[in-house]
Amino acid sequence: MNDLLKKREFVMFMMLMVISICISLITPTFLTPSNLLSIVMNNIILAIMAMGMTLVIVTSGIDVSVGSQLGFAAIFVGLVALIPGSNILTVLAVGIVSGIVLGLLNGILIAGAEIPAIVVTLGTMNIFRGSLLLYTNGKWVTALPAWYTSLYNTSVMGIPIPIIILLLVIGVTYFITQHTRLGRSIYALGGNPAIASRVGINTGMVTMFVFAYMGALTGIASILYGAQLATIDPNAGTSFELMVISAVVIGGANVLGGSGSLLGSLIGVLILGVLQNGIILMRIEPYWQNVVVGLTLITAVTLDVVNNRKKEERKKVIYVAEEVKAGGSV
Amino acid sequence: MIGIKRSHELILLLFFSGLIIIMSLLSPSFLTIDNLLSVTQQMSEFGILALGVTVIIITSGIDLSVGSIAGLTTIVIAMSYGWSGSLVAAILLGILAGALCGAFNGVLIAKIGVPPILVTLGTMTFFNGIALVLSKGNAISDLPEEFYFVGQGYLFGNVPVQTLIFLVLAILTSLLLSKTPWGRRVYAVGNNSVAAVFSGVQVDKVLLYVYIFAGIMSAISGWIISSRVSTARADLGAVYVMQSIAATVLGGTNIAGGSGTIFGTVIGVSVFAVLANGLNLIGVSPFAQNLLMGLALIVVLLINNVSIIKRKIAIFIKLNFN
Amino acid sequence: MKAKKTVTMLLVFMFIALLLTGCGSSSSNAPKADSGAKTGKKVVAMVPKVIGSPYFDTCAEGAKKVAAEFGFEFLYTGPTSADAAQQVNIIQDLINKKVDVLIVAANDAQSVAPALKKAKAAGIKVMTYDADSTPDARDLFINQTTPEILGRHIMDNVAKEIGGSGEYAILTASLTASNQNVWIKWMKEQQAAKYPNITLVTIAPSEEDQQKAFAQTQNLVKAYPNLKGIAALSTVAEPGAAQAIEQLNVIGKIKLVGLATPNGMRQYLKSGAAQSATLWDVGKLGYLSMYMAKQLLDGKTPTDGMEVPTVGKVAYKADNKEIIMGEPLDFTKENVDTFNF
Amino acid sequence: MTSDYIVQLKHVSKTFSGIKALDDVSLDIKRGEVHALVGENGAGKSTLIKVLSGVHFPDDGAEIYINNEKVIIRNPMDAIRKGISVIYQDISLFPNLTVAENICIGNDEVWKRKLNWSQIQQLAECAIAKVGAAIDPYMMLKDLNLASQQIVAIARAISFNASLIIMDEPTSTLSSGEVENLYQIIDNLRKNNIAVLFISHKFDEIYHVATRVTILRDGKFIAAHDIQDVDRPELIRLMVGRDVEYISMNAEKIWDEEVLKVNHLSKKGNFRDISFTLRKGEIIGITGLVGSGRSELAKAIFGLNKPDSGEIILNGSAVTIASSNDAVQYGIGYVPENRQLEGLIGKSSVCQNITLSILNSLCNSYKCVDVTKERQLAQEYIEKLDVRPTELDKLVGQLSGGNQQKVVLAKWLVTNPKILIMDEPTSGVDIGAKIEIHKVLRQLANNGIGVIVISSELPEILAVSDKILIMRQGSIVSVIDKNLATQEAILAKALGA
Repeated sequence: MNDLLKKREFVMFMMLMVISICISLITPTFLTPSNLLSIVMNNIILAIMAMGMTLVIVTSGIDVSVGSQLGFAAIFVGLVALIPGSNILTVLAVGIVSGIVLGLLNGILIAGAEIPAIVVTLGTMNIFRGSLLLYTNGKWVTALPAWYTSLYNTSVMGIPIPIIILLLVIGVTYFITQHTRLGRSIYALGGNPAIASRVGINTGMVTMFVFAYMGALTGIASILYGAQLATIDPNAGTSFELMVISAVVIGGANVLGGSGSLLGSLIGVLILGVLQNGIILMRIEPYWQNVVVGLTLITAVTLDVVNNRKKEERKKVIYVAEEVKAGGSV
Repeated sequence: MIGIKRSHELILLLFFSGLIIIMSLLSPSFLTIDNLLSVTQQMSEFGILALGVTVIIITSGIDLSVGSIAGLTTIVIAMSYGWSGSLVAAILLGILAGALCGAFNGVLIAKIGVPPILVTLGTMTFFNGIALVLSKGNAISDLPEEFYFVGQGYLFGNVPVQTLIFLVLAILTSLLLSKTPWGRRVYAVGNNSVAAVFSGVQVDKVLLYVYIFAGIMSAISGWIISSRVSTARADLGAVYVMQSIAATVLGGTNIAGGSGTIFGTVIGVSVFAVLANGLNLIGVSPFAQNLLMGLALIVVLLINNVSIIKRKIAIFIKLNFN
Repeated sequence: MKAKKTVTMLLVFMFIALLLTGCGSSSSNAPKADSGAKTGKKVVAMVPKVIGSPYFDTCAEGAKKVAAEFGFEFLYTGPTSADAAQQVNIIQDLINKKVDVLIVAANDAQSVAPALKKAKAAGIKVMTYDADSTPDARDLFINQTTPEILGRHIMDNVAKEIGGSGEYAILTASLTASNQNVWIKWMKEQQAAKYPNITLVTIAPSEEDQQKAFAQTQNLVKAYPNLKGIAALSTVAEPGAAQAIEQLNVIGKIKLVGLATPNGMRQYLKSGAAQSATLWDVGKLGYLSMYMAKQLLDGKTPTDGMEVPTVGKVAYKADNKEIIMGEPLDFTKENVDTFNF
Repeated sequence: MTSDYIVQLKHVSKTFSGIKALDDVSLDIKRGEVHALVGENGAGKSTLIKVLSGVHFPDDGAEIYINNEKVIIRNPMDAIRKGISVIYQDISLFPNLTVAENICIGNDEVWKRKLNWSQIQQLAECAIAKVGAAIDPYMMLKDLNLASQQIVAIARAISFNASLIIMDEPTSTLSSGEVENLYQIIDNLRKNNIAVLFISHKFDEIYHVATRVTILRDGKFIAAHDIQDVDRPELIRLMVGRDVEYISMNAEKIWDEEVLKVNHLSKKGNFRDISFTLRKGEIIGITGLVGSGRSELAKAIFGLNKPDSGEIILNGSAVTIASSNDAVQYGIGYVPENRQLEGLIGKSSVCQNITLSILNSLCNSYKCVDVTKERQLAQEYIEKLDVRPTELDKLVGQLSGGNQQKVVLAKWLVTNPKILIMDEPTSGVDIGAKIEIHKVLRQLANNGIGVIVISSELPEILAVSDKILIMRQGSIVSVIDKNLATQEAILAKALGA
C-alpha cells in the first residue's frame, strides 16, 4: 500500500480531491452532476492533446506548435465538412491526416536535422499559423452543417460522442504505451537515450512517431473543436499549447524525459479544469485564474524536483564495510 | 564592438543587407530616413527583451515570462504613479518589480534547480495573472504628458528616444558579457557548468543575476511600450516573447547554450523588424510576416546543422543504393 | 566549408525574397506594390482593430468597392491580434509610406492619438471609424451610431426580452476596448432611468476568443441560476454565447441580445438561441467612410443632415467633427435573411 | 586448439589518437570457466572488454573466434546475439522500466511488435531463477538497490542465452553479504555451462571464484595461468613488474609549518575517520583501488562534498569549506580526475580557461577584466609549463591530453594556491608528458606549496610523493614513508591481499 502512496499520480489525485472539496464547500453547485459533466466536456480537447503531449515529453521533447496545429486542422476539417456529400469519415480522415502531416514535419526536423525540439516547434508554430491565416485570409468558416455540429452534443447509449472519442484515444494510447514494442521504446528512449540505440531501438523513428502521433491526436481534437463551436476562427488554439504542457507537467511528467503517465496527465487536465470552473462558480474575478494556474504549475514542478533530489542524495553511496577498522590488519 | 570574425554573424549581416536591398526595391518609401528611424523605433521594444533572453540562452536556460514581466511593469508604473504622483518613483518601482520577478525565476532555477522552461512557463501565466488582478483587466491611461517622452519623443532632430536607449543597453550588455567577470562566467556556465563549479565559480549566484538582469530588461521594455502607446495594459508584452527567442536564435546564439553575441542578436532583431516594416509598406498581408519569420528561423537552424544533414543523407544513400 | 555555407545562405535568402514578392502580388486584398505615388492616384489606407474578423472584413469590402469608383488606391492592413502596440506600429509605417488618407478603428483611444497626430502633421487626412481616438488627433470620426443611442438601444432590447425585470449579464470582447466601456456606461444609465428592477450581475470578458465566450456563457448560466438575459457586446462573443445556450438547451430560459453580424447569427436567430442581434449595415459604414474621405480630399466640410447615396441622411456634429450614420439596426428571426454580411 | 574454447581473441590491438591502449593481446576462455582479468588501472582491461562486446572496433589484424568460428562483431547488439553480454559498473539499463522489461528489451523471441506480457514475465522469472535470485519482475529498476540491479543485468544476459558473461568490477559497490551472493550466482552460471569473465582487483575474490587468470600490463598481454599455479605475491609481481622507471625526486626542503591538518573526517558511505597532516613543501601520495573513497575525500576538502563530522584545519585555524569558491579563497586548488567534464571548458580558449578562477583580481578600475594583464599572466604560465602550441586563443578542446592537463594546472597556479590536490594527474597522458608533470609538481612543492597527489599508478606514487597514504574501502589502512615503500607492499595493502 505504501508504494501506492509514494506514487506521484496518487499525490496529484489527492490534490485534486482537496481542491474540489474546498470549492464545493463554497459553492454547492460545484458538485452537481451537470457541472461535473460540463467540466469534462469543456476539457475533452485538452485531454486528447495531453495524451499526445505526454508521449512527446516522455522522450524529453516538447511541442509548442500544437496550438497552431489545432487551428490549422480545425479550419481544413470545417472546409471539408462544407463540401456537399462529405460525411463523418471524410472529416475524420482530413483531420487526422492534416494533423499527422504537420506532426511529421516537426518530427523530421527534430530527428533528421537534430535540432532541439523547443526551437523547431517555435518556428513551425509561426509557419503553421502564418500559412493558415494567409490561406484563409482571416475568414472564419461558418454555418457548418448540422450533421457535423451534432457530433458534439449527440449521445450514443447515453454517453456523449466526445467522451467516447476521448475514451477511445485513451485506450489506444494506453495500448500503444503498455503493450507494444514501440510504446516501451518511447519510455526507454526517455529513460536512457545513450543505451536505447544499443539495445536496437531506432531512436529517429521513435521521435518521428511521437510527434506524428501528437499531430494525429491534435487532428482528432480539432474535429471536436469545430463541432463544439460551429464556427471556426483561423486564430483558434492560440497559446492553447501552454495549457496542454501545463496539464502534462502538473500530472507528473518529467521534462528531462523518462517518466510521465497517461493517468497523471489526465489528473493534470482535471486539476486545471476544476480550478478554472471553480473560480468562475465562486464568482471570483476570472483574472485570478491565471494566478492560480501559474502557481499550481510552479508548486507541482518545484515539489517534483525537491523530492527527486532527496531520492538522488540517498542513492549516491559507496558501500563502506563497517568491520574494516582504521589501520586495519593486513 | 566585437570583431565580426565569427562566420555566423558574417552570414547574417549578408542576409540582412540583402533583405534591405530587396525591401528598398519593392517599396520606394522604405529607404527614407524617417522610415528607417521608425524601424529602429519599432524594434527597440522587443530588442531590449531579446538582450535579456540572449544572456539567459547563453547559460543554456530559456525565459518565457519576459512578456508578462513587461506587461506587469506597465501596470505597476501606472498604478504607482496614481498613488505617489511622481513619475520617477513610479518608473523606479516598475523596474524594481521587474527585478523581483527575475529574482523569483532565478531562485527557483538557480537555488532549487527546477528546469528553466518549466519555471518560466508557470511564471508567464502567474505574472500575467498578477498584472490582470492589479488592473482588473482594464487599461490604465491617466498618465502625464512627460511620461510619453521615452516612447514618443525625439532627440538630436528625429532620432527616437527608445532607439537610443536600445543602443545604449545593447552596448552595455555586450560589454558586460565580454568584458566583466560576470560575463565570462555566464559563458562558462553555458559551456560546461560542472567545470565552472570545479573552478570555484558560484554558478547559482551567476544564474540568479542572469534572471534578475532579464527581469530588468523586460521592465525597461515594458516602460517603453507603455510610454509609446500611452496606456498600461497587462497583455502589452505578450506578442514579443516568441519573437525575442526566435531573433536571439536567428542571431547565432546556440539554444543549447555556451555561445552567442549581443551583436548577433541585434542583427537578428533588425532582420525581423525590417521584415515586418517592409511587408507593411509593400502591403503584404501581416499574416505572411508570421510565416516568413518562422521560415527564416527554421532555415537558419537547418544551415547551422547542415553538416549533420549531409552526413545523414550520405548514410541514407549508402544504405539504400549500394 | 565556410564558403559553402555562405553560398547556401545566399541561395536561401533568394528563395525567401522570391516568396516575398510572390506574396506581395498574389494576396488578394492588397494592390500592386504601392504604385499609388507614381500613378498619381490617391492612396487611402484603412486600419481595423484586428484583421481577419468578419465585422471589419465586411466593412472593408464596402469601402473597397466605392474606392474603385472614386479612383482611389485602397490599402487594407492591420494587426493580427487586437493589440494597441502593434496597431501603432502599422500606422507609423503607413505614415512613412505617405498615404493620402488614413482611416483607423482605434484599439485604444489614447494609444493611437500620438501616431495620428504625427500623420496629421505629415499632411495626411486622418479619420477614425467604428472606435474613436481622442478628438484632437483626427479630422473626422465616422460613428455608426452614438454610444448613447447604442447603449440605450441594447438596454431596451434586454428589457424587452426579459420582461422588464430580473438579472442579466454582459459579455464583452475584452474590457480594455474603450468603446465597450462607453456603451456599458450608457446601458447602466438607461437601466437606472427606465428599468429599476433589472440588475446587472456581472461583466465577463471573452477576449475576442470564441471558445472563451462559449465557456464563459456556460459558467455564467451555472454561477447565476436565476439569470434571465445576456448582452454580448462583440461579433465574437454573441455567436459563442448563442452556441453555449444551444448546448445547455436553455433556449427560451436565457434571452440573448447583443452586437453581431447577421451571417454570424443567422442559425442562432432561427433556432431561437438568440432573440436579436443589433448592429448597423457594416458595408454602408465602409461606404460612408470612403465617401467622407473623398469629401475631405476635395476640401468640402460635411453638413448636418446631408444626403449620402445608398446610405441616406446622416447627422453631423460640427463641435466633435463626428458623422453619425443613423439608428442601429436589429436583426431578428424575421429579417435576418434580407442581409448578407 | 581444443574445441572447448568458446571465445578466443588473437592479436587484438587498439590505438586511441596515437596511444596504444591494447598491443597484440590474446585471450581464450573455456566453456563454463570463470576467468579473471587483472591488471592495474590503465592496463587496457576495459578497452579489451569494449572490443569483445562490440563497443569498439579493434585495429586490423585482430581475430575473434566464437566457438572456433572467426567472427566480426559489428555492434553491441550483434555481440549479444553472438552470446557475449557485458554487465557494466554503471548498470547501463533503463531505470524507468520494470525488471521484466529490462531483461527482455531487444530480445526478438519475446520483444515483438505486440508484447505478450505473460510470455515476457515467464522469460524474466526463469532467467532470474537461473541466476538463483528472487526479484519481483514488475518492480521498477530504479527502486532496486545496486546488487539487485546487477542480478537483473545478469538475468538479461542469460535471457539472451549468453555463453559468456563479462562483469566489470562487479563487487566494487557490494556489501560483503551481497558479494557472497554474487559468488553463489557465479557458481550457478558455471553449473549452467555459462562462462564468466570478470575484471577485479580484489585478490580474495579472484582466488575464491576464478579458475584461470589473465594478466595485462600497459596494454600488453603478460601471462595467463590456472589460479592454483600462481600465488598472491607472484600475481602482484606479474601485475606490477614495470620497466618504466620514473625519476624519483626528493623534496629539497620540507618546512615544518602545517599547511593542512585533517582530523577524523568522515562522511557516511564515502570515507571514515580520515586524519593526516600536510606540511608546506611536502607531497603526499594517496593511493588505493577505484571506489576506496579517494576522490570523495579530495572533493570534501575542496568543498564539493560536505563531510558529516571531523574538522579541516588550515594554517592552524579550523575552517568550514562550504563551496568550491570558499576553497579557492582559502588557496586550495583541485585538478579533477575527469579532465573533459570537470577540468576544462572545451569550447573556450586556453587563456580564458586559465584565468577563470581569478577574474575578480584581474579587474581594472571600472570592474572590467584587464585583458592585457590577463593575457600576460596566461602567457607567462604557458611558457612556464611549456604548453604546446603556445597560442592563447586556441580552443582547449583541440589540445592533446598532456597539454590539456597543463592548462588545468596553470589554471590553479595563477591563483598561487597554498595547497594543490591532483586526482589522477597523468591518466591518459603519454610518458613524456607524465615526467614533465612530475617535475612541475616537485618544483611547486619546493616553492612552498603543499601537494596531494591521488593516483592508482604505483610507480608514479613512489616517484613523486614524500609520504604515501593507502586507502581501502573508505579508510586509511596504512601510512608508509617513501623510502620504505615498494610497489608490492603498497599493492598488497591496497588489495587487502
